[in-house]
Amino acid sequence: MSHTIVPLKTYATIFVLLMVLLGLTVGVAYLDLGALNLAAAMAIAVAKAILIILFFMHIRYGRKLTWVFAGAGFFWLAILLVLAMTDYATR
Amino acid sequence: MNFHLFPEQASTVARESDWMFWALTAASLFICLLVFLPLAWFAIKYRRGRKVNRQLADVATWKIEVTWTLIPLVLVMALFAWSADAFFRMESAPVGALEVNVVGKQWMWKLQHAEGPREINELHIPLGRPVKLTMTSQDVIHDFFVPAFRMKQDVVPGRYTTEWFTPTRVGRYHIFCAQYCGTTHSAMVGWVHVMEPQDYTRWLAQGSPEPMAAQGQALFHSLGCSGCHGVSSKIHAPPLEGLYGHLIPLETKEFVMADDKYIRDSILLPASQIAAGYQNLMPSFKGHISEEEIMELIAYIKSIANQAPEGSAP
Amino acid sequence: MPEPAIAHAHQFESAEQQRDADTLGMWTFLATEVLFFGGLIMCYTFGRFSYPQAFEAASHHLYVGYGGPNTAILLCSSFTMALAVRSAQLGRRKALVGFLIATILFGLGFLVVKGFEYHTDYVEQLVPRWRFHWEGADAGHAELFFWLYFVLTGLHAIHVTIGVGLLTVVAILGWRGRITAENHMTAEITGLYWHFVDIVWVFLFPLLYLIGHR
Amino acid sequence: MNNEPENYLSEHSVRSWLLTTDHKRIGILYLLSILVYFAVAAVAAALMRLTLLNPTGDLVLPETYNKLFTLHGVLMVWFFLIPSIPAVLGNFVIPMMIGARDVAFPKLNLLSWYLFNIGGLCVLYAVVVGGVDTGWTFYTPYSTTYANGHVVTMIMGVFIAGFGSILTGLNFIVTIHKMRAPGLTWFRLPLFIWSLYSTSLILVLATPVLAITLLAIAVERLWGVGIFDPNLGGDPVLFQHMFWFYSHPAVYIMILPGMGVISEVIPCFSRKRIFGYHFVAFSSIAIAVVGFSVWGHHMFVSSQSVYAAMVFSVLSFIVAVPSAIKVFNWTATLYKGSISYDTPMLYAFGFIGLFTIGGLTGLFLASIAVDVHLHDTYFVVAHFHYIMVGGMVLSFMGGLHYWWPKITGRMYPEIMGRIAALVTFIGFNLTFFPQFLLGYLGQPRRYHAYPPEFQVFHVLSTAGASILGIGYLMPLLYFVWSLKYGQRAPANPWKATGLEWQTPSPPPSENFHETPIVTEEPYDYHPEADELPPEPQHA
Repeated sequence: MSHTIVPLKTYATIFVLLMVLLGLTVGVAYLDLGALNLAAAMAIAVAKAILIILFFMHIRYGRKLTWVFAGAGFFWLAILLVLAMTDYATR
Repeated sequence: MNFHLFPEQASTVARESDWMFWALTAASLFICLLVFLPLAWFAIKYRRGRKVNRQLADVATWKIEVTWTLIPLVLVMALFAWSADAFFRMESAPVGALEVNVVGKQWMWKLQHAEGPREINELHIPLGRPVKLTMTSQDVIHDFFVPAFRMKQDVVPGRYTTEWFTPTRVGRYHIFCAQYCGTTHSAMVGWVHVMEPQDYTRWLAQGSPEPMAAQGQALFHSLGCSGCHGVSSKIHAPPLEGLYGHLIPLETKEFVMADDKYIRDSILLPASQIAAGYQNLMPSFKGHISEEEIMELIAYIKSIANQAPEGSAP
Repeated sequence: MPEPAIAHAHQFESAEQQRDADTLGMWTFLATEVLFFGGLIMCYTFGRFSYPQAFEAASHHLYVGYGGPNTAILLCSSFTMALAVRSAQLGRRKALVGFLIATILFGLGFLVVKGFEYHTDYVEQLVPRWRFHWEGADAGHAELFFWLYFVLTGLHAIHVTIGVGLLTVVAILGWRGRITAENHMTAEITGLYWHFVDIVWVFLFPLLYLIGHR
Repeated sequence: MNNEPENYLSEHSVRSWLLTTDHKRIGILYLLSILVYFAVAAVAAALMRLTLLNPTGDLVLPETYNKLFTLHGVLMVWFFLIPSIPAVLGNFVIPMMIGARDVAFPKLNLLSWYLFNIGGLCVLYAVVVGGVDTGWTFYTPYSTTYANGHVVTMIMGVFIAGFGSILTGLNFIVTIHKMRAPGLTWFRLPLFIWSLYSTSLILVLATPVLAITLLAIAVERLWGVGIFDPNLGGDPVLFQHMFWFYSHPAVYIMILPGMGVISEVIPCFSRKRIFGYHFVAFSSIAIAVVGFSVWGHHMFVSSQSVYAAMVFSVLSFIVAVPSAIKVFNWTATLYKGSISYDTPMLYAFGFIGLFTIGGLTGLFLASIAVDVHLHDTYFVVAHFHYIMVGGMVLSFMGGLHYWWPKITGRMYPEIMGRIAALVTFIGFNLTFFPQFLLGYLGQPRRYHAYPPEFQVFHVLSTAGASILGIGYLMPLLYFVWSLKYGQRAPANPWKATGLEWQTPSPPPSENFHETPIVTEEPYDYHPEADELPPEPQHA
């Protein structure tokens, strides 16, 4: 694990971005976009999660192995959701 | 005590299923030999202390590995294609099948023929005619299993599942509940009686009850359904003639197929799918109506599927 | 748990190996946590897919006025947590403790808001089976939504509570000077956990609060 | 054990055992605890087999029978098979195989053992106060609404033990990544490590879904409302999806470690480098990953959609391929080897035979059209016992014999070992082969009474079970005997190549007097020369 010390400015920028995204997700929820509402909400949530993981959790400065482990949980969750929904979507 | 080594084969599906079973058995035996013969041969020939040549020739290992990766892969894909094809055919019931409704409860089977007769833990059917079971459970999950027909299907509460077969041999065959359902799961068994068609007709005539649709019609009136859904009703409720088997527009601008499940849900959870142009007025009949009664109502609504709604279009 | 002044535990060859192992261990644990919440997300996906109207109608009864500020609170806590870890890396003891206390306060703030929200839910009769009254259509499926809401947010609140406990321990260790620039893994690892709890909420907020407003 | 050089067994106090963080001692603690659970579950099995001697099942009441198979399933799956090789042999051997002093998190390791036993005691408590009759699968809505008994207590037991297995998996993953000796690259690792790494992935990624699913059941049972309840529009089949998302990969938790043991034993007793190292290694990973997407084959008749069934069927067929690759490679390893028939090798032969049959019958169940008939019959019971008992138990016994000299510093009596291996093999086949026929005839599982025409097969099966019982009892007796009377074991009685054999038996507390450096690929055996392989260089 490298000892990168992240500059304050980076943290502050990320924090501001996160708050903007929070505002955005609430705003979008009040527009009628049909099926896109869910997609937009999830896209923003994923963006927020990625910002937190990359910068606050230092993945960006860590080893490749940590990238794999951070992704593994989400990948396996996707297996569960996709295959189970294959059943419900084709009944 | 009649001893069998293999199960009786008494339906069209059983033939196909057995074909595959024995083909798989042959393939398995072949692979077993492919593994066990060399295994035994090496184990004997190269046992410790024996003077044999143990110098390995230089071979490309990866070629061997790829060979015995690809051959099994092709083999299993072929098996998949075969079984998937067979399964599709096993799933789709032929039209004109004899209809029987099944309700599973701890620990008995309650059956009712579309022609009317009710049975418990017994099912009388004629030889050579496809039979379609529409099944549900009033408590836990059960499974209607007839080994001689090679057919089984879970019977799930809150949902209709179907299963069909065409008997090919006269006789008496076991019905088992195959999904563990509690204390006397092993007593939730019964018999299928496959009869000559003329015997079946005679059996049907014995009780001469009304067909299910007629019983459903009686219920339709006694439960008060006709008060709102009837032609002369003052309350604005959708007419049910010509409904079954059609796509129904919903308030949410979606469409839903008016099948058994839709009708069942509309009786028990009327608020969940409101037909377009109507209000949510209908009370839920949950707790006031049995699974059998719902099935009779469905049979009635099915029987009026070809009538035109009488001038009361919304 | 914290290692005293010695550089590394006996099973490791070096402090660096230990740091690597600790980090990887935490990430593995977080992968587990993703699937732990993932099971409930599976239930939610099923419910949302099967009964979209009922879920949207039910979601409408939750207050963005509670959920929104609470998301902001957790994002702030993540920010102060990141700053706390940075202070630890730089060996700034007072800043570390200060930021940790800020994070703890944000965490407690989240729980307090959540408590008020649960109270409101109770008053408005939205607690399945125990105190549930539904005026609109399709009460059964709305009840399922609230069941999921309580299980998901309850489980999350338990995680927040555990996080606050861990942070308190780290703050005490920091105060006693046990966390230094060379030996700051305790802060770093706890930080990973805290950020994860934040990420869970980042997904829960739109899924639970924001689906019924269009 | 006096007058011996310091080793990990030197300290004798109870406290030194209960508070130990030594991976070797924790392995032994696990061995003792799983033996207890195994014994209870085996008694349950024996009572079931005795009941089934008679078509009317007069020996016990139906509800007792149902409680017996629930107890048998829960204990065997979660408290014997899943911890057997990973937590006993894995704990003992992994750090030594990779040249480490301990696992990465020794305290967590001890915590796992305590969680495991707290869970086990919950389960036993639930049994003592009245029992549970849901089956180990806890299908809804039976488990949530209709079952009587202490379902929640038993679920909590499994839930708590689940965290024990998550922590074990986590520990192994980090240990294998971060604690390897200098020079020990991934492709110099013994295949046992590869298989346990794959197992740990499953433990870590699947167990949490089981935990949350069981929690949802407990909440639904206590609260009276939940997502699996059809009365509210919930779906009992959703439970099956979530349950099998864990429980199918769990089958691989129960077989991958066994494959690892076999991959150690076969090269050693045929004095030959394993054939196709990379293929065997990657097939473990492939099984772990693809194994996550085949769970729906438990649900072909559950009212799952036809299309989902197709997807799960094709994936189930594919997952058979990596297992086949392993079997072919083991067989090829024997070619031009110098094969001896020591007890571990006999178990390995038995494993290959039974696992092959178990695997091939799996193809029957992956073929949807045939599975419709065979599902939930004794065919399935026979199939998974061929994998679980024929595969996992035999490889566990093989591994236990193989590493027994290292663990205890004593040799077991070889002749007795060979006889026991043979008795187990015969007893096993007599017990479970008739069940294939029974299943094809249509005998459903979990039946307390059955039609009289099936009796012949049940009698055969029960007779086999009594032989199998002897096969299990013999090792128990001679292992205990060997602790006092067995020959003292040298450091490397099998002339094996792994690092664990380069340290005294029993090993010192820190495993190695000096950290080994690895410069060779594993399995450096030479069939032409029956001699000790070259010592690895030391730092």
